Amino acid sequence: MIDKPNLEVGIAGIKLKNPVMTASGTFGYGQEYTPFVDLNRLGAIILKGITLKPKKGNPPPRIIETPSGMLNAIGLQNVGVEILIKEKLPYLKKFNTPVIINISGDTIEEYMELVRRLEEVSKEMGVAGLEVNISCPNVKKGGMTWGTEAKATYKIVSTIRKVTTLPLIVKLTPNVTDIKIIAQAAEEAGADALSLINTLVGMAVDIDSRKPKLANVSGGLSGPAIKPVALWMVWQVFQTVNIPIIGIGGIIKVEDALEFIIAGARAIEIGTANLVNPQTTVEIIEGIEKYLMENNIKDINELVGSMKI
Amino acid sequence: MIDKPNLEVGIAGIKLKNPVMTASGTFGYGQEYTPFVDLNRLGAIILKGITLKPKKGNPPPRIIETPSGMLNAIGLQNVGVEILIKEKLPYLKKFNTPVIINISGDTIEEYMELVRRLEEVSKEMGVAGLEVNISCPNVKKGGMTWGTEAKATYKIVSTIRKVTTLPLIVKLTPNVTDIKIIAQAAEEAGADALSLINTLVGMAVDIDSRKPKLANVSGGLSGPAIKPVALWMVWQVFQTVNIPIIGIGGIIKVEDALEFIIAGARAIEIGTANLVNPQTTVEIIEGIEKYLMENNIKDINELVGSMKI
Amino acid sequence: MSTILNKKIKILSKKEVAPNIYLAKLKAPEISQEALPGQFIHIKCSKDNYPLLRRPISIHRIDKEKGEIYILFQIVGEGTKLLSQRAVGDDLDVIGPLGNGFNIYPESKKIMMIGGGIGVAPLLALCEESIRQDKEVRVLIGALKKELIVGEENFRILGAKIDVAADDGSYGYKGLVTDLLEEIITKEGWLPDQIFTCGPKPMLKKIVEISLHSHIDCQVSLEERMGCGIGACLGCVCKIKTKDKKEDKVKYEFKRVCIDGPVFEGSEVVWDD
Amino acid sequence: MSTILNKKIKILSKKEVAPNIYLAKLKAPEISQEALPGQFIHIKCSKDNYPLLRRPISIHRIDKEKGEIYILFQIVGEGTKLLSQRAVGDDLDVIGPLGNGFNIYPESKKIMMIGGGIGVAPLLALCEESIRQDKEVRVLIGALKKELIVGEENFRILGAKIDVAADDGSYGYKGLVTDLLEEIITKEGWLPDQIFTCGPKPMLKKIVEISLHSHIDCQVSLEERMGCGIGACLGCVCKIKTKDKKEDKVKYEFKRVCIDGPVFEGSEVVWDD
Ligand SMILES: Cc1cc2nc3c(=O)[nH]c(=O)nc-3n(C[C@H](O)[C@H](O)[C@H](O)COP(=O)(O)OP(=O)(O)OC[C@H]3O[C@@H](n4cnc5c(N)ncnc54)[C@H](O)[C@@H]3O)c2cc1C
Ligand SMILES: Cc1cc2nc3c(=O)[nH]c(=O)nc-3n(C[C@H](O)[C@H](O)[C@H](O)COP(=O)(O)OP(=O)(O)OC[C@H]3O[C@@H](n4cnc5c(N)ncnc54)[C@H](O)[C@@H]3O)c2cc1C
Ligand SMILES: Cc1cc2nc3c(=O)[nH]c(=O)nc-3n(C[C@H](O)[C@H](O)[C@H](O)COP(=O)(O)O)c2cc1C
Ligand SMILES: Cc1cc2nc3c(=O)[nH]c(=O)nc-3n(C[C@H](O)[C@H](O)[C@H](O)COP(=O)(O)O)c2cc1C
Ligand code: FES
Ligand code: FES
Repeated sequence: MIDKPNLEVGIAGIKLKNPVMTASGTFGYGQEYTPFVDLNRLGAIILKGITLKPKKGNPPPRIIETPSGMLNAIGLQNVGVEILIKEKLPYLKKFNTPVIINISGDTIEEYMELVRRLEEVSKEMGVAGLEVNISCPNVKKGGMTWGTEAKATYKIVSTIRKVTTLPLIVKLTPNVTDIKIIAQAAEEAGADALSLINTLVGMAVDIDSRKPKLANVSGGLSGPAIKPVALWMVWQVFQTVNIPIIGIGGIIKVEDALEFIIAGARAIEIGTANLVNPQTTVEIIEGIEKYLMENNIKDINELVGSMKI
Repeated sequence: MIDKPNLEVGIAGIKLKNPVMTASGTFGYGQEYTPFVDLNRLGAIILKGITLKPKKGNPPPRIIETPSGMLNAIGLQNVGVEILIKEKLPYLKKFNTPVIINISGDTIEEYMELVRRLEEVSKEMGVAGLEVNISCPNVKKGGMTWGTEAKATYKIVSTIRKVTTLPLIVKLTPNVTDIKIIAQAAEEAGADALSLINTLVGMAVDIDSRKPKLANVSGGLSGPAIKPVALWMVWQVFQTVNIPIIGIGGIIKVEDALEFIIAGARAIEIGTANLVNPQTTVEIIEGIEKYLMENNIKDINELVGSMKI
Repeated sequence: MSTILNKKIKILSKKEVAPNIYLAKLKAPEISQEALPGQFIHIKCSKDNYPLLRRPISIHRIDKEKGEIYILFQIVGEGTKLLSQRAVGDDLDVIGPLGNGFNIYPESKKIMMIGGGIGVAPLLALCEESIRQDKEVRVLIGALKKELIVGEENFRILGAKIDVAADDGSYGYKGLVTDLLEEIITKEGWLPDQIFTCGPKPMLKKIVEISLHSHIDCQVSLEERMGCGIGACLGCVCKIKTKDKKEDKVKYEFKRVCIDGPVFEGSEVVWDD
Repeated sequence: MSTILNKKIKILSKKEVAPNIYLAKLKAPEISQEALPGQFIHIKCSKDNYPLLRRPISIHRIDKEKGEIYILFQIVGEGTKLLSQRAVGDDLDVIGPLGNGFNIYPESKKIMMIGGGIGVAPLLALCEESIRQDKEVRVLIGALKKELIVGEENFRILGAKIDVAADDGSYGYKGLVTDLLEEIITKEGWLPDQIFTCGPKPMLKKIVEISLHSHIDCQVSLEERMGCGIGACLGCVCKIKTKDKKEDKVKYEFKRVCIDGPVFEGSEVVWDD
């Protein structure tokens, strides 16, 4: 049995002590989870999606449980980049864990301005990289539309690429006919890594009031229910691109994380599971280490994409 | 309270005594369920997908459970149209319930020949209509590819339309960027009704053997897990087309069926639930009737698409 | 703010106190020490991940000496049903105490609490604390019918004056508890310094109207569907008026019930959605 | 074929007979009357829809007089775990009896049954029936180690001759049960007319080889993941040689374990996948 397997992975030039990251929007600005998680343990922290200006978000109800999943329509409520820089990032600097900023915008100009501002403060405030959300299903403008068309993906990613040297992770939406084409477009446009999947669009109806259960009508489906879809897409994209892939979707236990890694994910993000069990990230890190030891695997990187078909 | 509400609906010119049908592939050739269900009770019976020639299907394992769902990769194993006509349809003629044949093909020619043959025997053998499966994710050729591109959809549906006067239901796949466009293409090509959704493509990995859990690698995700996605798509398509919609996806109890009807489905199909509770169809028919009475709705058709937004 | 813990706490006892309403006593040595009236705990109702999300339930009573807390909950869906089926001796996975809790002002002398239906749940701990602080406490409990009025005796034992209203007239005051409140204020002339209330939205809205009219400070405990329960997911928001009103139009922002609430100043809540 | 029923049947008793292996007695007045050795029931393991699908479990014993059946099952995952946690007195939702069952030929005199691990489950009912039909029955049970050998005494009571093999030598014959079978046939010279077997695939494959070599009819009970259990979904197939071999190449078709099986002629099974 291996004594101490290597858990370190490299994503988009960022060195992670282990492959476990937090999925945007489910871990707040990090601080909320300090009663439960030593943030130093995490591979990386990805924060709630940020926009240039603060965003109010959608009216409630914003979440609703579905079989083995949940729908959310937060609508990107966030404090905006200036408050992020002033009030949220200083706290996170205390930790020895890369902080990745998940970014959204309505227009290309907004993305660019946001990225420039983050690039500007990146050294000082400890911004390790960006995760570009071109896949949010819950906002009227922009959002998912960037990620459903290869040309639009190429345009937004290549434009952002021009204004920053920060590691660029592009987050893909599963609501597409062929995710391989979008993945390829993002790679060609200069993405350093891809993360997938964001949520599937879904809806729920209240049969008594005959109204949608979410005020926003539709929402994003996350949680264990979507894991099979996410795994398939990771495997598809793994066979298509040469940049690292971050697997997301329904991971609640170590077995789920391992499925993604075997299917080609070099790192994984934990989303909905944080809401259920706030210690999920740490438990999965420990579980991965145990699996590697039990299976005599010296280095997690050997496991990535090792699926036998 | 209403005494005896009307449950009758019309789909593609077929009169159904109630809106509850069986989803292709989950109800065999009907006879298998006679220990549990009086087939006369059903709105319609849709049979296992049929092809021109018999099909062996995929190697096992073919099914695997996932959180609130299942993946299947049957690969359209079926007896072929001739044995269907000779051995399966005669039994079903005894019942006073429309029988709808779900059809698949690798090529346009195959679809055409199959449809011609069914048209030929339709009167004698009691074929009430066709459900064209342009959405099967589990076969190498043809299958889903027909349903992921509007032009291909238009072509296959319009070609079939030319060779048959039988009611034509086109079954759509959810694995697309914009189902509205596909739905529109099918409507323009002459579909009399649309049914949605077929399964989402998914995968599962065995972390011990590091092999996919399904021999076919990928499979189709069905069951409660996909209900929110299906509901959203039904609602989207309902706002787009003028032909009736049949809602499918994760319906296991009457509340689920009502959600679909409120979101725009004039009828619904029960799939995976048949495998879990073979009486599901009948229980849902009774449940719908009860709901209508309790809510003082005289006619189920009033409920169709009555969602308030 | 109190320290938030994620603990497995044992169910010491469980009782159906009214149709589909359960009272459970939980062994919570740490959480009971931290808990404040009006806070809640976030409970994993089953042992597996079905249902997936936790369910927020108010802390009904706090017994710091014995290290126990009580919850009072009503079966309304799958989660609360499974919770009611958990066996005595089972460990419940909970996060808590959560939320801000009620704010009793030192200068308040007369306190009114109004619970609608299961909304009485967070008020018992508050009543106990108010009486400990030597306030004069009156409690109004409203429900659809007599059987659904819970906890009356528990409030009385503490030394509060109780009035009860049943919509159907089957017990106490016949009519809405809000009508009873108006009578007490206007006819009886008993003017509290603070009102605390929890219950269905229309009731809260009406009580806030009454309180504004009578210039009484009113705190309401709101409910919304929750994800994390700790302020991270932004799932549980309600509309709250923003302080600086530059224009005439009421401006609002979405605040989190789980951490900015569940208790809000009644006057700040925007009800119109 | 027997009539298929969907019934709620009561758990009369439940016992852990070996580590993680449970024996349960079920009140099944109708199903017991229909059941044949080798058939199975399709069980909803929990009370809700998690896990979603039913789980197939063999009928271990059939007591037509008392209207009872027994099941013997091992915890291997979520479904069987939840099944093991169901309380005595609970109603299990089952469909059954399902499948074809074993076929004892009237002319057979000597019958050999071989169970690997939990594979003994369907053999007890078969043993009882064989002895009722005055056959000479020998039973071989193989398992990884002594603790996992279940049911030995039950077969003995019926009057069968039992031999046991533990891979680790902790009990009975040291080695594989298939080696033991070969010794019995070749060294001891006891040649059965029929072999019935259930257990892990490699064991079944080896036993079929031995049986073909010795020209003994051999029926194997196969396992596959199931959906409907009644032949409708085509989820549970295995590769079976087709009768008419026009070419040299072995042709096969996919047959349903749930309705065409679970018992197949050993010689017809294609093992190479
Ligand atoms: C801070 C807070 C404290 C609470 N304290 C208590 C308490 O002490 N006792 C008690 O019985 N209940 C309390 N509730 C309400 C309780 O959380 C819900 O009844 C419970 O989550 C319902 O879960 P379920 O799975 O049983 O029902 P579901 O199947 O989830 O829903 C059933 C019905 O209840 C409604 N509902 C569900 N969750 C909420 C919610 N969070 N807010 C409003 N409506 C909801 C739904 O719209 C639906 O109609 C509290 C809620 C909050 C936010
Ligand atoms: C006809 C038939 C009769 C059976 N009789 C018995 C019996 O009498 N006693 C008994 O203990 N078990 C029996 N089984 C096996 C039993 O059905 C499975 O162990 C059970 O379904 C596993 O469910 P689970 O949720 O506990 O495990 P899961 O979490 O579903 O799976 C756990 C592990 O078991 C394997 N597995 C699961 N289902 C099957 C299956 N159907 N076939 C093969 N491997 C499977 C999986 O590959 C996985 O590695 C029988 C199976 C069949 C097909
Ligand atoms: C409440 C909530 C808020 C989310 N907010 C964001 C966001 O701001 N930006 C983003 O890229 N993804 C967001 N997501 C998507 C998640 O990061 C993740 O991609 C998705 O939930 C699937 O993973 P899961 O199944 O593990 O939750 C959000 C998800 C949830 C549940
Ligand atoms: C085992 C299985 C076999 C299926 N076979 C077919 C088929 O032959 N043709 C078809 O159009 N759909 C087929 N489907 C898809 C279903 O008809 C249905 O569209 C899908 O399962 C979603 O509904 P559900 O969630 O209610 O199962 C199959 C589904 C399952 C689970
Ligand atoms: S429940 Fe997550 S922010 Fe309140
Ligand atoms: S399990 Fe459905 S055909 Fe066998």
